[in-house]
Amino acid sequence: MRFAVLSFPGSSCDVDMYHALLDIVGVGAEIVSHLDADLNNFDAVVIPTGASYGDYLRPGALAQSSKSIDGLKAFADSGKPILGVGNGFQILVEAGILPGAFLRNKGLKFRSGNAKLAVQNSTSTFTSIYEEGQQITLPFAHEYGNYYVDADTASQLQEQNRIVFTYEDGNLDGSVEKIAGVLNEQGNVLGMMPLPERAVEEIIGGTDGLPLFRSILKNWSEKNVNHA
Amino acid sequence: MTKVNVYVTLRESVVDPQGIATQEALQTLGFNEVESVRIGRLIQLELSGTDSEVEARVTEMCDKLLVNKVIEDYSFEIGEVAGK
Amino acid sequence: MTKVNVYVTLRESVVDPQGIATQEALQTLGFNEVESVRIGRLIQLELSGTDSEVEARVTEMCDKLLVNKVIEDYSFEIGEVAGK
Amino acid sequence: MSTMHEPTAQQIKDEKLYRQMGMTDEEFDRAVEMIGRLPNYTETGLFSAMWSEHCSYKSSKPVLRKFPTEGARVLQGPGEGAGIVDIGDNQAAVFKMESHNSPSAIEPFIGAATGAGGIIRDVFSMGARPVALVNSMRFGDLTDERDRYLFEQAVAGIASYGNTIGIPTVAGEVQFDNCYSKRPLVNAMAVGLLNHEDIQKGLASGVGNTVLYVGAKTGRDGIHGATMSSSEVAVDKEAELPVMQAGDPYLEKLLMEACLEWVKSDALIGIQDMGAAGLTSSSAEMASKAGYGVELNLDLVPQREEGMTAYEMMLSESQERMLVVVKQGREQEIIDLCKKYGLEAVAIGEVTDDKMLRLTHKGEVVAEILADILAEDAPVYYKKSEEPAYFREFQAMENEEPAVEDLKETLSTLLQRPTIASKEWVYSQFDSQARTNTVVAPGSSAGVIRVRGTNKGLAMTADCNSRYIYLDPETGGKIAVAEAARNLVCSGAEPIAATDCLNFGSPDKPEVFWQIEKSADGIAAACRTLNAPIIGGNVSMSNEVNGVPVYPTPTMGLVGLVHDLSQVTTTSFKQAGDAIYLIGEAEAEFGGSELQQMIHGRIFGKAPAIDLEIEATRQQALLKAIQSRLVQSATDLSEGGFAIALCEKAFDAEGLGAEVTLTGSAVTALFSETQSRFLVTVKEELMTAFEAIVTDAVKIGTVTDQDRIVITGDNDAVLIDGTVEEFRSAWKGAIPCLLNSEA
Ligand SMILES: Nc1ncnc2c1ncn2[C@@H]1O[C@H](COP(=O)(O)OP(=O)(O)O)[C@@H](O)[C@H]1O
Ligand SMILES: [Mg+2]
Repeated sequence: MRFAVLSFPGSSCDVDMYHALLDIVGVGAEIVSHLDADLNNFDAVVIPTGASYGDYLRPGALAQSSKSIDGLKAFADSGKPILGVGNGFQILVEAGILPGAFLRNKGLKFRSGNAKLAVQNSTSTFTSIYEEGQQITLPFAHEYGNYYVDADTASQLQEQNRIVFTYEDGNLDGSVEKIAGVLNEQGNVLGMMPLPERAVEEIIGGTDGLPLFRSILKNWSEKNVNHA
Repeated sequence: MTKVNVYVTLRESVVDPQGIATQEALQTLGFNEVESVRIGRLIQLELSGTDSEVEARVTEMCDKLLVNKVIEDYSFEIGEVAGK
Repeated sequence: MTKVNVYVTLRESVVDPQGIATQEALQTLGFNEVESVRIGRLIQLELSGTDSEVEARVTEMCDKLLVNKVIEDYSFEIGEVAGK
Repeated sequence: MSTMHEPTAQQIKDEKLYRQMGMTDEEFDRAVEMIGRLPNYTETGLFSAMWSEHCSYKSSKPVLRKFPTEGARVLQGPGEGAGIVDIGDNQAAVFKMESHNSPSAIEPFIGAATGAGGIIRDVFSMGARPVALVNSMRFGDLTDERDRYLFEQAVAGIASYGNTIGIPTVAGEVQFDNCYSKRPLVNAMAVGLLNHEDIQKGLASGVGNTVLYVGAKTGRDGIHGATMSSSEVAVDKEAELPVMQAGDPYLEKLLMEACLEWVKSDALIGIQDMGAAGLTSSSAEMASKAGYGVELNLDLVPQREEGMTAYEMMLSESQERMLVVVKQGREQEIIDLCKKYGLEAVAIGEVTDDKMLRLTHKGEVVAEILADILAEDAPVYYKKSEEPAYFREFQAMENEEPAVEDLKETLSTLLQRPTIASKEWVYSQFDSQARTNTVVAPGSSAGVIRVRGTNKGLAMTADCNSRYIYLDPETGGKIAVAEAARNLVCSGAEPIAATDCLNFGSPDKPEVFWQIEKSADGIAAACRTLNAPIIGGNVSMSNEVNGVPVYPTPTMGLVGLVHDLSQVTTTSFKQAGDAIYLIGEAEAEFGGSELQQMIHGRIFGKAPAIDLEIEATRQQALLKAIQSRLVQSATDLSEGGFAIALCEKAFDAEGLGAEVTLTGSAVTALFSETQSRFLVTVKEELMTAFEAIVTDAVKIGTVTDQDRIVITGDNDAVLIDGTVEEFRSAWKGAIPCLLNSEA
């Protein structure tokens, strides 16, 4: 299975994702510049965190000027998995691939640390190895993690079981419904503010992020075996 | 060269954490008469084109990039504008 | 209740990295006519007081808290204001 | 055209206009003599910048000579953008610390942000990938609104720059004392990694080679920043302040990636960051170091504002700019590479053989001075030094134990002193895990990152207790180095090199100069004994408000090598049943202690004594025990003494507490700041092996699975008995409470 790590100018944590995928999860991975992004050759796309375009205007907004966004939308429509973490989530939201918008954290400050999360949906492509309701700890680092959707969208997300992760130790950022990660309607695009790639090795931040990548791999393998 | 001021404000239904914090800070400083503070963005553009072209183009820029309509509203003024 | 719009802009001599990045993005999107983008803040206040009181008080608020005069300039409008 | 409004060379001399640029009469005369004519306005500007304290170290040079700068691992000592030490496997660590005190006093967010930006540039312009940031800050005690503002904004500024560019902040320190009220110190350190063959130097060599300008356009901002940073800040003269420029971490990120790609190209000759005195210092230094000349056509300099004069362009301190020398004919390769990152690179000049820095503007030569004169021939001052009366008075005092009524209450209050309290409010604003190499994030003794692809790590820390240095600069200087080294050792790292940032008052005050000299003696001695050569640093003088100097604050940044990541050790207790050992005995040493300041509202007496030989022996023994994996947790005793260190070991260890017994006077045993002491825990089955290595360790108690800290003294007297939770919440809540903000 081959992952594209889609990198925009300023996406400083593309290497983090790359190493997590290649060295630890053990899948094919390539950092793909947004300029020459031909995503068709990949089985999954990950949009890493880091301040793309300096987080100027609104985090994730200026990436909309990149032509790779069209390719990304097409990739999403094709049903293959897309994962956006941190700034990658913000890019997906600004692109309209995921619903909602981001406001500043309720404390108005950039904050980093470890967030306790609950896995609310363990049936998705991204989370099938987790247990339903499982509590996990993942690092986070952001200033605009306060996820906003209007009330109708929020209840729609609930009904469709699209809220994948919620914050469990207090609502860190002020997100609607304590949302930390959310799926698109088809279920093949996940955006999340916590950073699973920072939790794939005991020595750096625990291993609670590993099942996420393994789920993607497992579900892809199963599909491909079936189709073969 | 035409100057345009784009005023971007948070939608009324959206809580403005920064505005609330600013209001509190103002009250601490003794400005108790302040009932509400909302913080938005002022985007100043300089561009070429006739006024009616500019109007259409700026609308397009706002819709495509400058404004996130999920949470923000906007309006703009062409020509002689406030805030210099 | 009086409404006041405070327009806070970066002083002219101060570079606006945010504006530059936004301008580049607009150009990439085909808005080549845009020559300059500067991004400032729009602070919307609602407060009580007569117009002349308000004028003095808002000036004080700007000087004390709302504006960082090392890098920013400001102006404001009282009453019927742009950007709603 | 606007050059016409500039004063003539004769006017500059007659009206002594050079004084406005910070030059003395003697310096001007020296300049005239060296070039054999009167300098014009632009040239006078070049002299004033290059001969400023910031660029020339004219007053501090004699002091800096005291420092040991050599060692088996040192690949590059002081003199380049950053120093370099070998870490084996063909790799090297590159680091330096720098101050941004004056700008931070004026506009703390921008000042702190651009401080971080500048030191990051220093590191990547050596060819190294910046991998971690460390900071050291000082503020007033947070009772004053301006000081709270300075603190909050400086932290936000560092956070904004580091977080945006994506380099983790893994360690730092903040201390609070009213001597820094309205005159904060903001020092930033960056650490990078490179392979030996990628080392770059700021050299402009090879006649005909091209000088490229890369990065942000030049504006009128920060003109005379270099001279400003060596002068006292007038806090209330807002109108007259120079224009400050916000940093652009996004642009710097692009510059950094481009730069790290150039260094792989053999078209590249040299790189230098345009830091203080911008284009002037970068061009003059690159030419002088290489033994060549440089000729620049200022018409070609990318300019942000209209009608800029040669003087303004040369002295501008616009951020995020670099000067790059490339082989003639191969400019395009570098220019194309820049384009890939959306950066503008422009050829603005070439290398010459006549050793001159020659500037042309609008078809005329506007400056022509030997680069060496600018870069090397600033006067050196041997400032007057005088032992202050306060020192004699303090030295004559006997060590006395302060009277304390309620030990537990005192411990609680100490835990809430901002200098001792948890700094989580600060470091939670920093992304400490970007690049996924952070093994120990802020909160332990030192920050540790792994060196990817190896089993090694780098540990880093910044330390300086300026109260001790004020009381006794030589002793305090030794302690600053020793404390930093202890923090590394406690993390499982061998100290390998140091950088410093010497923050002092005005060197023209003989008493201040005495502090500088004496603390340098202490630092030099400790660096020698503890094998930490100084490979670079920075001097910041005239940190004064209303003529009163801040406490002498020579911050030490140390880097250590973790030979094997499995040896990394942290502060926190690990397991109930582990034995708690104390290394080193307490004396009644309270001069400059947190307890003394708390009780008396001032400091006096002797600083705690330090014997460097004992220090070295204990550090080596403890490091050996840690490397032999005999130690579960380790921490040194610093501000607040034993009781604080014990509590800190429990705060992050969920569900663990401690029971210990101390001997001797309770106040001394609990709160004295006697040096060279450590608190470690050891698994029961490893006690014998541990004791064989660390022979002066004394077992004082055990880690428990109770949420309690119980300290008993002689005759089973209970000195302290409280829940970890009550102490923790006092410690964690203190700074947010002072700032009236959420944690
Ligand atoms: N400004 C800061 N930036 C990052 N980390 C900090 C900062 N201030 C304190 N810390 C972290 O908080 C912890 C405690 O700091 P300090 O009390 O200075 O430790 P020590 O006494 O061991 O030197 C350390 O891990 C340190 O790195
Ligand atoms: Mg310390």
